[in-house]
Amino acid sequence: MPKTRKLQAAQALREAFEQAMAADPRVFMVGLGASDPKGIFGTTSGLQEKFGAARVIDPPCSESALTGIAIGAALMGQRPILSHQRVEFSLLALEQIIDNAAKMHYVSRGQHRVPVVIRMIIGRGWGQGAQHAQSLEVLYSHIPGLKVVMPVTPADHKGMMLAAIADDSPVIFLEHRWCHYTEGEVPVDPVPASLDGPEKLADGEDITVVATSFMVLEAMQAVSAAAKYGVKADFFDLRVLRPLNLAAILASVKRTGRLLFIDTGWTTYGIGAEVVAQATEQAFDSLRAAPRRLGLPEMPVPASPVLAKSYYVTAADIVDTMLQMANPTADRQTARAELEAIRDRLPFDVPHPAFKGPF
Amino acid sequence: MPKTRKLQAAQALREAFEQAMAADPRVFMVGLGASDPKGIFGTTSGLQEKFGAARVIDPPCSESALTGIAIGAALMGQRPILSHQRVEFSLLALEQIIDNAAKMHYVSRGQHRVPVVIRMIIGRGWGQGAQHAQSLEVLYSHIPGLKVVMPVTPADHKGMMLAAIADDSPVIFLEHRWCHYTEGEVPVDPVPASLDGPEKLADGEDITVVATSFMVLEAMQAVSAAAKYGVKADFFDLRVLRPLNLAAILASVKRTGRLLFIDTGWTTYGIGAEVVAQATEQAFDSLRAAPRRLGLPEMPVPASPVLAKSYYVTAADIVDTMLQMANPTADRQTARAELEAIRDRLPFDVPHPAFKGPF
Amino acid sequence: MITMTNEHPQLGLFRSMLRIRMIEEAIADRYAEQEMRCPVHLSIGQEAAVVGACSALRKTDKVVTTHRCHGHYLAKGGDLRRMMAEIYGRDAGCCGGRGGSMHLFDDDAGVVVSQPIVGSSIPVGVGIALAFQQAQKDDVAMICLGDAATEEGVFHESLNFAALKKLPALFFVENNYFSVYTHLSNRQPVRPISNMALGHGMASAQVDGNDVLAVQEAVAAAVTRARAGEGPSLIVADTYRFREHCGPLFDDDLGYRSPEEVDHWKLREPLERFRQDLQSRNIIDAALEAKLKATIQGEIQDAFDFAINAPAPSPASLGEYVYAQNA
Amino acid sequence: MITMTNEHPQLGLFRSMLRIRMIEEAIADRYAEQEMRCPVHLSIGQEAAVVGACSALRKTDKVVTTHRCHGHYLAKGGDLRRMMAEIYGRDAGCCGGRGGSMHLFDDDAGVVVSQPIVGSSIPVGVGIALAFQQAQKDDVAMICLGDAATEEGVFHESLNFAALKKLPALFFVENNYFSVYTHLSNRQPVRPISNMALGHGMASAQVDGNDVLAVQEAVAAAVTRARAGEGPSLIVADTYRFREHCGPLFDDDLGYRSPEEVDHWKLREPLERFRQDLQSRNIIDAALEAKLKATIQGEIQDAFDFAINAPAPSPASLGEYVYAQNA
Ligand SMILES: Cc1ncc(C[n+]2csc(CCOP(=O)(O)OP(=O)(O)O)c2C)c(N)n1
Ligand SMILES: Cc1ncc(C[n+]2csc(CCOP(=O)(O)OP(=O)(O)O)c2C)c(N)n1
Ligand SMILES: [Mg+2]
Ligand SMILES: [Mg+2]
Repeated sequence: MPKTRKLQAAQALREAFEQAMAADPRVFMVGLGASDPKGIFGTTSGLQEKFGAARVIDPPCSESALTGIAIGAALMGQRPILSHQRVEFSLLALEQIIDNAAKMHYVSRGQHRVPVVIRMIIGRGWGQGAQHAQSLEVLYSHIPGLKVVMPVTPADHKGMMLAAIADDSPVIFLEHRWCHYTEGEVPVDPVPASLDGPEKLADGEDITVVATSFMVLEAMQAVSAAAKYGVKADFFDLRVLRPLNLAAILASVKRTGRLLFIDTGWTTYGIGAEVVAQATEQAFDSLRAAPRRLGLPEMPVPASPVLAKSYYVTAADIVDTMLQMANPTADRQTARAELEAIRDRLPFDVPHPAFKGPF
Repeated sequence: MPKTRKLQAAQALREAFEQAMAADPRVFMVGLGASDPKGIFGTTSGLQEKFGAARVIDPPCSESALTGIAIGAALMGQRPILSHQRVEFSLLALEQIIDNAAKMHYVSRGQHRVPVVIRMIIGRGWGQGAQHAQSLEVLYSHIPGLKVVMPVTPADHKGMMLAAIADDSPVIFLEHRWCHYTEGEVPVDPVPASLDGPEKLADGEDITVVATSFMVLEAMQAVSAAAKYGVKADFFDLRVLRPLNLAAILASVKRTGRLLFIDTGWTTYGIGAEVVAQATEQAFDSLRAAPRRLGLPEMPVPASPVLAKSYYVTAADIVDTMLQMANPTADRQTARAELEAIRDRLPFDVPHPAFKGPF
Repeated sequence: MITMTNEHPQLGLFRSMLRIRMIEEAIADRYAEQEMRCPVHLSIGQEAAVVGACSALRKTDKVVTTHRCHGHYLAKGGDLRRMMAEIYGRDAGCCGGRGGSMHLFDDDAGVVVSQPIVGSSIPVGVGIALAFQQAQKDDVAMICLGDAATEEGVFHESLNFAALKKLPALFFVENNYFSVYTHLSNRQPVRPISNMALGHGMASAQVDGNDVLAVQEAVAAAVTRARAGEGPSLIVADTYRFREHCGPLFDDDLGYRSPEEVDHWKLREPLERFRQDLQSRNIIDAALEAKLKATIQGEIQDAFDFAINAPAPSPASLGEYVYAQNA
Repeated sequence: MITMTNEHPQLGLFRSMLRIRMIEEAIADRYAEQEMRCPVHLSIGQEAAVVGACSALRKTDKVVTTHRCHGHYLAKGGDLRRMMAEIYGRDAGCCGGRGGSMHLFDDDAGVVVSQPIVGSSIPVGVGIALAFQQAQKDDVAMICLGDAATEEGVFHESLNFAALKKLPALFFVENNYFSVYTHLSNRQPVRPISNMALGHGMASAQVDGNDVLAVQEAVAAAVTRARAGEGPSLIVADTYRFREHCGPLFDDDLGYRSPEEVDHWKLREPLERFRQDLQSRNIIDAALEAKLKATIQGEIQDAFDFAINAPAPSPASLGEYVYAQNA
């Protein structure tokens, strides 16, 4: 067993950067706020002091050029890490990502490599509003040539970041801001995690539950709660959205006959659509009930907390759906109420008791 | 019956622009090449002569600003039509489209309207290569607040364009360059078509076939061919990708029990994923076989004709899959061969006998 | 801008600056109550630039702005009650609570859009100017932006288009030297920001952004040119923000800017500077200022009361306004 | 650039220009066979700019370019056989047939990327310059672009970053006055394009792009500064394309440019102009030119033969190279 200790995910990421930069002089970082006192939610604090302003670049506000610059440097053998404090800022660079990063290896018949990591922070809460709290993982997951990952646990934040930095393909690294606050055991050494597929978090035979990113944390509560109502879930963190490796999930669906997918982003044309479609195509004869999806409803997120509260899917919604699917006679009201009570210990728009705004 | 006559889709579009601009002084057009001798594949020829350079603007090469400019003008009550000769150019403007066009009505609680039409031409063929022949409809279809349409017939090119111009929401109008060459009856008068949902093109009870854009034309050949092998398809042109109205298709699947979807873009996280997922969720008990999807494989399109030829899905592939699903003992080899022979009358990378390159 | 009859017009400028200052200080004071549950980007320190620029406009002119929009909204005549209700997430807010503090729109006052993505509202403003030109109106569109937004490509695309078409647009840059915590010198080479206009054949001026009269004069000249069809201008007003980038506090303890720098700017604090100027010219005295403050204080109290007591939007309305009902 | 020992260095420039001209004319001549099944953007008319700029570089310097990349590829020393094989979609092409004529890469020659999305390769070139700086090499990155690319925001973002970091980058604009059929005057206000450098505090020059020696001199000066760590430059070379934007033909019959304008430029046709200059200085005569032509003709014949006879890529390889095999 590797030596571990408890860290928050944001700290785990910071450690991944520090270890990767110490180990490999080709690794450098470009990110608005990378060197500032808040250090991109604490994920880059102290790195510029340690590695200098040439390797931790706090750049102009020019997302498109910075992406192209990272790609150009990567073509020369460097290993840049680009950070966006909000996924929306990356939209300004989509042409570079889709046309250059994703395609140069293919178009050059393997002569070029683009070992770039692009961090995009997704999130919610505290009146961020329609342009500062989107998820948008589908925009990247649809594109061959990109790898797209969404870590959840602190160990994965570190391990998947190390793997992404070491990867010779461009990796889109989607971090949910609220996952930054999760705590867990993280290996001390720089051990890359696999980017090959999902991770199973619980074993069960009644239903297969799959979620991405922050919704894994909500689903985890629901999975525990459902067990008390006799519903045991095979529970997966999808982790890697592209290339999509559903082998373990399909095997699970073949056993359980039921699939519930929980998206962090919008449901329609979301990640769950592909997972449900593949499950249906490939495990049709094993399905005992219609698969279901939960995800964001068909609108931008409003700033007002009262409206936003009814916008997001919660553990209560998940347990409710799980019971509907696998134990329809269970007391869903009570199951919901228990999870709502837990949730209501904190305001719904706050990720952690320490959080006081303003962003 | 309205008076009609035969037009090519490109001419039908041109007529829509001319009639809309003549009828409403608020309508204006911004597009690279709008006034040039080729007139955006003939769709804008002569319009600048007729309406002047202030209403048919052939602008600088600045996709992001032009999109914002169209949005700003729309907020003031104008009705701009923006054209991109390749969908890829719109990627430079994605931030404007997703954050401003799609959200202003919502964020302003309905005070603002953004009646913008953004044409994006998708296509294939003649060595266009990885950055000039993508489809990318999912990137837009995932976003609440946008309407996303893909016309196929000449009548729809005209009617849906008129409806898009008249619509008070932003409409992404995805034209397949190869559909521009289709010929068909088009009403003389400016009659808007509905943007409410799919159109049924054939009735059958054995299988529901749904396709988008140019793949409707391939599927149409396959649907006819399959009938000769005893497979009658209920056949739909999806037309409107967002808001997605699957009522008619779900009703069909409930009757046929079989669903085949053909995507114009990449399969994975494609339009078909959502349609298959919804069909499974909502018509589960009626499904007699696993739904299936066809679409582009998991890579950029290579320029070399030899490689590109194996890249695209054809009518032959579609009939083959239809027969596999609905009449597995039929002679699929012969069915394929017949359609391949028809296709091979023209080089595969040429949309029309008149086409001689270079783009 | 609100001006009373028979009063010295510069008093109106002072009142507008003072009012913005007092409103934002009230927001800062009450932010810790955790009832304004959205980010707030205060313009405290930048009031001379804000008021100087907006005071050169008329009501039918339009403004687009950014995350730091409170000042422009107020200076252009936006409704204070609806602003506070928006920040409190209420149905009576100027965006029905959908927007929060970074989305302050007031169509009547001509505040069309504020948008928190840096640079994003710039071309929207150019589009408004294009619509004015198409309608042959002599209104102008003022595009408010920060220094960091000049690093976004869309800024240049917008300048080029506006210059090419001689649009009635005004690019008004409040250069407060910072993009969040990152100083201008880490983001741009050394040369006047207004030089960017040369690349696009555009008129430009760089002014002391803490001198409300200087700003007003420069903007008024540009507005006159724009109305006359002589095309757009770029105006850069150098100024300073005193509080943290986002939020109610002072954060100079974080060490991202030197005490000397902060002191330098405190000496040039725009409200005090204008007060002294007006006092020396006998346009204002302590009694008059006290009266102004009392009136504004009453207005602020009223607006907070209104906002706090206003009903929240109904959760049932969550799904409305995604698509426009076609007329 | 290929130079023979003992020959006058300007003869090498002439040979390079002549070679590009002859190769592109051969492509134009054979395009109608419909065997080169991809778009082609010929640089016929722009050879002085292309060769002047590339001749100021050394082998370890890098170039990025655009859809109109044949000239840069050849002038920088790219392999002709592999270029023709690429245009014919063959496995032996410089991109294995995956790219076509708009993707001509030759790592050995330092042609890193060509990209058909206008402006898209500009920041990639800046990233190459950043890598040089990080590795403390004194190589430079030359970024070739057209006049329309200066309208894309990313051009300005790239200039700002390069100027800020004093990168060894060179922005080389071939201003042929057209973006497809749209004249510069419909796209940009009247002022020298090189003015854009002023906005970013960058050195710049505007040169006669049909004078190969003038271009070479301007670029060489910029290269010297860049190698010395003195930062990037913008160089604008005014020139003209004689054939259609894309494809093998002349299209002046379409009326998008006046016969007078075309005649004006014909008088300044760069190859003929340089020929006369070299003749007047006795560096070339008809016999020597005939010899050059014969050699180039042989090379062209060989490259076409090679390409036409080269095997197509195997359809089975379609799915390769989507992801890199990690080292
Ligand atoms: C495209 C984009 N990139 C980054 C950000 C994060 N961000 C929010 S405000 C800000 C600073 C903007 O500085 P400036 O334009 O000078 O305005 P100021 O805040 O100083 O008023 C940044 C970088 C953003 N909102 N949008
Ligand atoms: C972003 C983008 N917009 C539009 C186009 C279509 N297009 C292809 S080449 C071209 C003209 C480019 O002109 P310029 O940069 O001057 O280069 P030139 O063709 O004159 O060499 C255009 C507009 C494109 N490829 N990319
Ligand atoms: Mg600033
Ligand atoms: Mg040009």
